[in-house]
Amino acid sequence: MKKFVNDPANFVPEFMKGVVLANPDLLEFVPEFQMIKRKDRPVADKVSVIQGSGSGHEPAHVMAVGPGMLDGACQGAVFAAPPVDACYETIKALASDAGVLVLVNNYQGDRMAWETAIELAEAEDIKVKSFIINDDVAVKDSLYTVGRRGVAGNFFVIKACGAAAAQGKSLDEILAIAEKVNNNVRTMGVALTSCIPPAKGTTIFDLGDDEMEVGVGIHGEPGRRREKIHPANQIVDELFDAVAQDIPYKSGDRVALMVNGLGGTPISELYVLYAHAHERCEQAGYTVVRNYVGEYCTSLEMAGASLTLLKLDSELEAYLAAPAEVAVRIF
Amino acid sequence: MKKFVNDPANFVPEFMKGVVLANPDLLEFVPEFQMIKRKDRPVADKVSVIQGSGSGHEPAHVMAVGPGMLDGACQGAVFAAPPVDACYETIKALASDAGVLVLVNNYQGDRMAWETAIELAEAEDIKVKSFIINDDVAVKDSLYTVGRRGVAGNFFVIKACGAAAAQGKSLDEILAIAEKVNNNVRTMGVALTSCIPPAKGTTIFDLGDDEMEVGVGIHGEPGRRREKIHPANQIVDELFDAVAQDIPYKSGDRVALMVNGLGGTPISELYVLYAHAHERCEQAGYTVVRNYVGEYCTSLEMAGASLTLLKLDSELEAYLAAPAEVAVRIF
Amino acid sequence: MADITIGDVERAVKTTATTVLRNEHYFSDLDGLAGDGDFGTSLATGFRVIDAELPGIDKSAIGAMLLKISMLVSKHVGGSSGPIWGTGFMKAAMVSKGKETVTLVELADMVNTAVEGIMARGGAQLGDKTLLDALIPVTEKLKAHAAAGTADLGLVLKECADEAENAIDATRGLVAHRGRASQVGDRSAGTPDPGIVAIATILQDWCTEFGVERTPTVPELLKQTV
Amino acid sequence: MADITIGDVERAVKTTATTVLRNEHYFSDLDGLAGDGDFGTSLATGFRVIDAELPGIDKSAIGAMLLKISMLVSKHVGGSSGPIWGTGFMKAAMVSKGKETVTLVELADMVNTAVEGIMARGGAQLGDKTLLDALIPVTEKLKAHAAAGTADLGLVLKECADEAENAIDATRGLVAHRGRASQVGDRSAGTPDPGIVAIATILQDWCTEFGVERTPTVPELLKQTV
Ligand SMILES: Nc1ncnc2c1ncn2[C@@H]1O[C@H](COP(=O)(O)OP(=O)(O)O)[C@@H](O)[C@H]1O
Ligand SMILES: Nc1ncnc2c1ncn2[C@@H]1O[C@H](COP(=O)(O)OP(=O)(O)O)[C@@H](O)[C@H]1O
Ligand SMILES: [Mg+2]
Ligand SMILES: [Mg+2]
Ligand SMILES: [Mg+2]
Ligand SMILES: [Mg+2]
Repeated sequence: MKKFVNDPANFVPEFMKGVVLANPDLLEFVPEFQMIKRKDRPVADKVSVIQGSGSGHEPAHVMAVGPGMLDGACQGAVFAAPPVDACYETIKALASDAGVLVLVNNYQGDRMAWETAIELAEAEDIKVKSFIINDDVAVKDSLYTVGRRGVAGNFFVIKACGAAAAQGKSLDEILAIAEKVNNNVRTMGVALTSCIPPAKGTTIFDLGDDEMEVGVGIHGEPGRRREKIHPANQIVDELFDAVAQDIPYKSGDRVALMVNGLGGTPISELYVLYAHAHERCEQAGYTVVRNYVGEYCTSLEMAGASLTLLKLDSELEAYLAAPAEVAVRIF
Repeated sequence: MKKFVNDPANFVPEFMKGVVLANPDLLEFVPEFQMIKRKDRPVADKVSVIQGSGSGHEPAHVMAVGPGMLDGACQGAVFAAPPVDACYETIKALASDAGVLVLVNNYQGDRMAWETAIELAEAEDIKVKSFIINDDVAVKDSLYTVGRRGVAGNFFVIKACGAAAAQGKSLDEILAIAEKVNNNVRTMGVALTSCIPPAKGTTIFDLGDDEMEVGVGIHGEPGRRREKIHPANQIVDELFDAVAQDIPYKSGDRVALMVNGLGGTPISELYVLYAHAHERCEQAGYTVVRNYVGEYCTSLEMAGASLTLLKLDSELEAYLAAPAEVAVRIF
Repeated sequence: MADITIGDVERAVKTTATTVLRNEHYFSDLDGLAGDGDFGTSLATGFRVIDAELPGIDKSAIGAMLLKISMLVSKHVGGSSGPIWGTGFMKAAMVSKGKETVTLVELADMVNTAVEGIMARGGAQLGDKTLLDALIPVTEKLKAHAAAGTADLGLVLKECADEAENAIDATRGLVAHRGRASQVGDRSAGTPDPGIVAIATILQDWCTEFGVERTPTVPELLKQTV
Repeated sequence: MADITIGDVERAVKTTATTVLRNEHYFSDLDGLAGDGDFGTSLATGFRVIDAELPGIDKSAIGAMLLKISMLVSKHVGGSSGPIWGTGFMKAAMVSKGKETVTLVELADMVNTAVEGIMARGGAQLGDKTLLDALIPVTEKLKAHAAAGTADLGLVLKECADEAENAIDATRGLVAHRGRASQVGDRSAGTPDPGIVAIATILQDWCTEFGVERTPTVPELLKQTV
């Protein structure tokens, strides 16, 4: 296991400590519940936007706390939804008169933990609603499953809801924005390697030296199929077609285009993918109004990438353009 | 070779194309010389700050072009200094009455290419000076070698010089700032894995499953020694001691602290390192005024990290705090 | 017919903790086949605390003890397992409130209430390839013995363990319809569900703990290192 | 004594291109031992263009041809090799300006001027473990034959190739003092310098091309696949 870790059991609280030491003015850390929150939130007249999920997807979710983004987030162990108590305490810590919006990625564990926590919070008259994000087109949606997974599209839901909350929108208005983003965002990813959860110490799956997993989940879940590695542009074509045909997007659409690294892929390779994805948008008649190339939702050190398209309207464009700040910065 | 590439020979121009497609308003791409420049530079009364080195270190160097940072940069193949012509054309493209400052990382290839290019430019009466950055403490400086390598400290030199140039400082003033930063910045890195240059198709070196290379170079050059992997905090101690004792920094110093990922290390692990590095600063009596956790100078997909300390004064603090923008963004 | 005492329940909980801690890596590996490889660690994190705190827990009644255990699960167990196991313990606690012993009929009611709570929480049914595919047949077996007034609790335990173990092979070929494994489509077919394996292993270890002879046959139970 | 014609120089350049392209990966692998593994690719990128453009290049004089080659190197070769090889060709071009043939004395002057240019450009000396450790003895040998008026150019070439090949073993144990390899401290000792290997290989291939019999002995030259 080639990792920077001390005791693997302390991996998550240790990196959270680093995040808060790096952002002393902005953030506050509650180790007992593996929660990070803005120091200056909650405030009574603003909706708090929160989230909580397994760790290992950094900068999602706790590193996405900041002005114009999340007000607080808790996390479980690597790839495990947070315990119910952590979710409940996060709601309580960010409770405001305007209400709390919980953005939940569509995994059984996250859903159950938050549902339970919300029941507990509502019993204490806290105003709280939740929204389920499910942008991954890799696995067909079906009545007989938990449904599509929530992956990198989560960033756009947070960004838009965070901007709306900062502008003082109501809980119901922000819920409608979450729904609009989620209805218009689609993602699919591909893995070239597995990752190694520190506590497990071994890979989650094993790919041959010339294989890739198309439609991989951000926890290393199998995707649509395993294939021989293709040239970068062909991989983009496969992801792009799957994503673009899902809604489907139409010529004339204004879109945001994201190429998200899964953790172990260098930024140079992400821009190789971006170049072709951008060309594919142009060929399809979509105008790329905003673009995002980097790491937004990862799977530890997994080599791989996902492609996300979000169809925009003027409201969403404005929310994406609004100022925001997160725990991870360049300058 | 598990990478997103098409023809390896086109890897560098393809990712540069992606960078410029992602920043259409800000940047302009000259494929013939693998150069990227700000569209709105040069201007006559501002010094242009430029750089050019091997590629494979992204976001250094071409992705560091933007307001308050570099005005232009060219790059060679992966890990190879740019050809002389590319350097010469980059100077010419950014030539301004106020002058051009070339920030050169201390590698023989970069130095020779820029020296030759500067001679050619001076013959055409272009006002141009260069400065050599050498912050890597891994290998002892000596009269009998090319000297210390330039690594992640480069970011701070660019940031300070870019800010000074934006404020209209003269070429000599900016040169003095570069020197001040370089005199006060020190770095050392460690690799857990090698990287694979696309054109080579194989690793540059091979480490055992339980080994790390302490003091590695950003091109995979051997470092101080090869050791068994240690717990994260012990690795930080080793890097911190090497860096802190080099100048040496003193209790009461105000510092910028950077934990830089080498490309394949997830951000969560970087924050584990940061947490302990921050504690070490506190124990030593250094106040961490600014911190940087992320990827600033990488080695393709190498798993590893470097630690950089920069001793600040009020002038440098102000330059680091000045607004800036680069080709890679979060929002 | 002998009642089940709070001491029996405590021994069962203690044995469960031992089972979970011993199989931490194995359960995670099983979860890695079609899930995300955290099942063993998530359970072990909670049961490590339960194991440590069990001696000091309020043992005035079975309900009080199980409620405290459910609270420890809610605080320390993440993943789907947190709400599922937390709900299970909490529901069982509600129908054993104030009781120092329970009859087989009451035990069947506790397990049945727990199973109904888990179904309500996660929306899974029999055949969705979750631990309910082990727990539901176990409940049915318990109810049948309770109705028949079976006196030999050892026999009851053995037959419950049989039901749980049978569920491993019976569901192996199914496609998961709930949990993370359901999000990988057909690719969950052919792998055992780790939750079902865990239930079967726990019941097998209860047999050993309570001196009930039983030899497992399914590879997942045989291959465990003790 | 026969002069060296522009045709000879063209053949030598063409052969050099073939050598460099054939050894692209091998030279990079050698550079990976103590350097950064790009030497072969950097040279090959330039010589691929030179190879393609050679037929069309201005061949009115040796100097004009070499100047054009130096320009192609400056445009296409990155790394340290760009300035080093570019300077070498440029300096050799300056002293062969307007000449369609050169004598051995003039050839020795061309090589000597190139070597001095490379030393000025990169600051390396004999013994710093760079390609100069091959080129300087070759130059000395050339000068000696020129002074002695040796008529057998094949013998001169063979002895130059001997000098270059000897440099591989003579410098193997040294610590590099210039180039990237100098930045790894003592760890460059024990590995051959790729630049020296390249010069020795080129001279060996010139021997073959010009029909001079010579058998290499150093492993780096023997192990090359043709
Ligand atoms: N809706 C559900 N109802 C009951 N049991 C479930 C449900 N979803 C999953 N499980 C059980 O939980 C186990 C996985 O637990 P765990 O790994 O903690 O969850 P996660 O999928 O969140 O990582 C599965 O093997 C299955 O038996
Ligand atoms: N200062 C120098 N003078 C002459 N030759 C040099 C010098 N530095 C390096 N070399 C030669 O160049 C070779 C390395 O070339 P290359 O790999 O292109 O350079 P880089 O170190 O920039 O990657 C070395 O093997 C050495 O023979
Ligand atoms: Mg999980
Ligand atoms: Mg190089
Ligand atoms: Mg799981
Ligand atoms: Mg090299």
